[in-house]
Amino acid sequence: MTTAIELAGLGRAYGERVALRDVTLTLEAGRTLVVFGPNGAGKSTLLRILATLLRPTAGTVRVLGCALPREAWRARGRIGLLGHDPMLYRELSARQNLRYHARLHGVAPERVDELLDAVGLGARADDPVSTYSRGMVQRAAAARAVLHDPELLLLDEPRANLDPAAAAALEPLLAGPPQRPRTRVVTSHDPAGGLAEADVALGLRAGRPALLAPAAEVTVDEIGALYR
Amino acid sequence: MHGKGLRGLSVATIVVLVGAFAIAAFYAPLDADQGFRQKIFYLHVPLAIVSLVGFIVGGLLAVQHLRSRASIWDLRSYVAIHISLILGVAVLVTGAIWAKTSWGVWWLWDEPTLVSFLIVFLLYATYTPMRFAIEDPERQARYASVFAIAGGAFVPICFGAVRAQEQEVHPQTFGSGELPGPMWLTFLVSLAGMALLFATLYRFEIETKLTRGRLRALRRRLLDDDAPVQRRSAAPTI
Amino acid sequence: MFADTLPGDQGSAYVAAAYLFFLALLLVYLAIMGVRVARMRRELSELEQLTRERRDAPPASEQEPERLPT
Amino acid sequence: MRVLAALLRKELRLELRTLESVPGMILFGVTIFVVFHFGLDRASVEGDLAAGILVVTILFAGMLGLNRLYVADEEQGGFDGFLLAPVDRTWLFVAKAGALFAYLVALELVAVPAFALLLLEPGLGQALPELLLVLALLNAGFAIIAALVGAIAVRTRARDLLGPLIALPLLIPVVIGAARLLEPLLREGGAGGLDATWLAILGLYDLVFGLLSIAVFDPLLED
Repeated sequence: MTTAIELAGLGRAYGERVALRDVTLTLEAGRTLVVFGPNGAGKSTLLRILATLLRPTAGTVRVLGCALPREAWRARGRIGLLGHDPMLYRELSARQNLRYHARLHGVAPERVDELLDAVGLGARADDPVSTYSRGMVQRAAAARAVLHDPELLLLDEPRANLDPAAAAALEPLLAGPPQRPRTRVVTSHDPAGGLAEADVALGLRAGRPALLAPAAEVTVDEIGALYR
Repeated sequence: MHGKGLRGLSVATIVVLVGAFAIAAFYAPLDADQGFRQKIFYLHVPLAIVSLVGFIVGGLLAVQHLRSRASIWDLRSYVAIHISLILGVAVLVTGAIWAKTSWGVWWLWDEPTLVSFLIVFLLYATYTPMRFAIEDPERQARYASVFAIAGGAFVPICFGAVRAQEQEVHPQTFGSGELPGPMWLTFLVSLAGMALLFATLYRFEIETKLTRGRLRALRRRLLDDDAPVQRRSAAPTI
Repeated sequence: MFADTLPGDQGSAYVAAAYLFFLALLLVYLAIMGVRVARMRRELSELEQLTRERRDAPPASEQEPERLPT
Repeated sequence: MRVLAALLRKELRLELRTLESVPGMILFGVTIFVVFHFGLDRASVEGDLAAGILVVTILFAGMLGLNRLYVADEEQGGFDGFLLAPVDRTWLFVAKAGALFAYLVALELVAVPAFALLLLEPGLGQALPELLLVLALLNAGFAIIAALVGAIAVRTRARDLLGPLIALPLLIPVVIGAARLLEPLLREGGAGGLDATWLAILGLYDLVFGLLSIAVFDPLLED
């Protein structure tokens, strides 16, 4: 089994404010890492670094075998990010947005139509995104994130605006094909639900790792303690 | 506080600059048609040259910053531009005074060097507000470097374009062999003095900023104080 | 041609004004820098005072260097 | 090229949907002509005055485009979406400059005839090909500078102020060149020819700043 993510002493500071410090972990390909922690603990910063959008200010990062930020160009296009920001132009329709991303990634346009049906947006695909409900926006954003079938998928609270049925419907897309499951890094505020899907759990507190263990060895109470 | 050689540099600056002004006053011959008023030349032109070179140097230092991403280069670029801006104020004022003595008006649009300098100055006047308007220090450094590189390239282009437009009416075309030997010598000494002044102020400013950074780091360590300090200057923090 | 319109000694006043402006600008700059240096010196003595107080203070916990963030 | 086409298509589609830039630019441009009429108290202009008014109007109307150029990307995650794709970042600069060039052409399609109708004495017919060439060079220079400066300004507080403040000094050589080239074209009683020197200066400026912008654009996109 290959290593998908390798972090050693990773840190990120915004000037004098340190958002993340001393994160060291490895994640095997195909596994899911769930990151817990209160708001401002550095979860989103970690995801943005893994997505090559943010340069680390300390430590080393290897993602999909590429050292960041030097070899970021080799990792790009193999990583998908579903963040708080849907990264969709509000005035364009879901189909236009996805077609645009498909062209950037060199993906066939048929894949766009497939995905729109898969996330249940087929009927509304040609309406501007600004007319969508938040759940629909989130579904369109999820389709955007997996458009290029990324090996590594980074999900920032992916179920935030979804009802349980929609979340369940998205799950196979986000997990990837059963024979080749995606490597995933997911942030979560839901101790029980998060632990259930995790292989490895990471707890962050004020930018420092407070907990790092295989999910099987972590209890829900330990996660809850992070928020106290 | 006294960085290596800063004291020697300061002394050399004072000696050369005062010496330059002294020989400008007493040794350099009176200009045939400008008379005593031409003496502003030994102040205005070296100031302008040093200030413009400072802007260009700021651009080159910014290239280094984008290459290495080390914030010390951003600090150097910032300080070079900062000093050039201060000297630039003197360039514009002395230029206006010179225009007044030579042509009887405070400003002359036919004077290409003065006009180009004004354009360059207006551009760089936005450098500091731009830095202030960007919160994240790392991004601020990057954007400032892009600005400094574009500005540094713009300086010679602007002078070329404006000079091509206007008729040359500069009272002294130096370098064309018209300038008598003693005047030329005085000018060179003044230029050297001004360059030394720039170097001194540059070093002084850098040392101050670095010391301030170390002081702040010390304070943070001692007080375990993570609160960001309120920014009073647009200078990068090291 | 403009030169004739101005009396000679008025010209020297302008020259003096130019040099004086330059000098004044330099002095203002140095004064500002002086204020900054003075402020830094004040801060430094504050911190010195603080370290002295901490060294004299008995509680052991305050002296632990591990407590300081690295 | 595939990337450039995708970006340009997105850009123009977004503009067609929202109509945030071009109509405002056109209206502003035409209004400025009216303002000039009253400000100068002239029924008609020609020569250097006409050249100046035309260039300044295009410049100011273009500033509206500069201010809007990156706003949708900044506010709706467009930068991140683009950065995640395995493509050369320079294309974004080229696409933005291209889009702005198109907006300026749209502006001029209305504003230049309006100028001829409202203020210009000699009429446009006498040197139309030359006029189009100069306007193209002016647009290119503006689009290049604005695409660079806009990327800086959009990530600052007070972006609407900083963008024009930084861009205007950088554009002065373009203004000088375009105005000098337009002056003989708009002269009353027969147009003069184009001055080859000014043409070269303007073209060179566009080229140099185009290459320079491409060289320094990447660091503006990182977070």
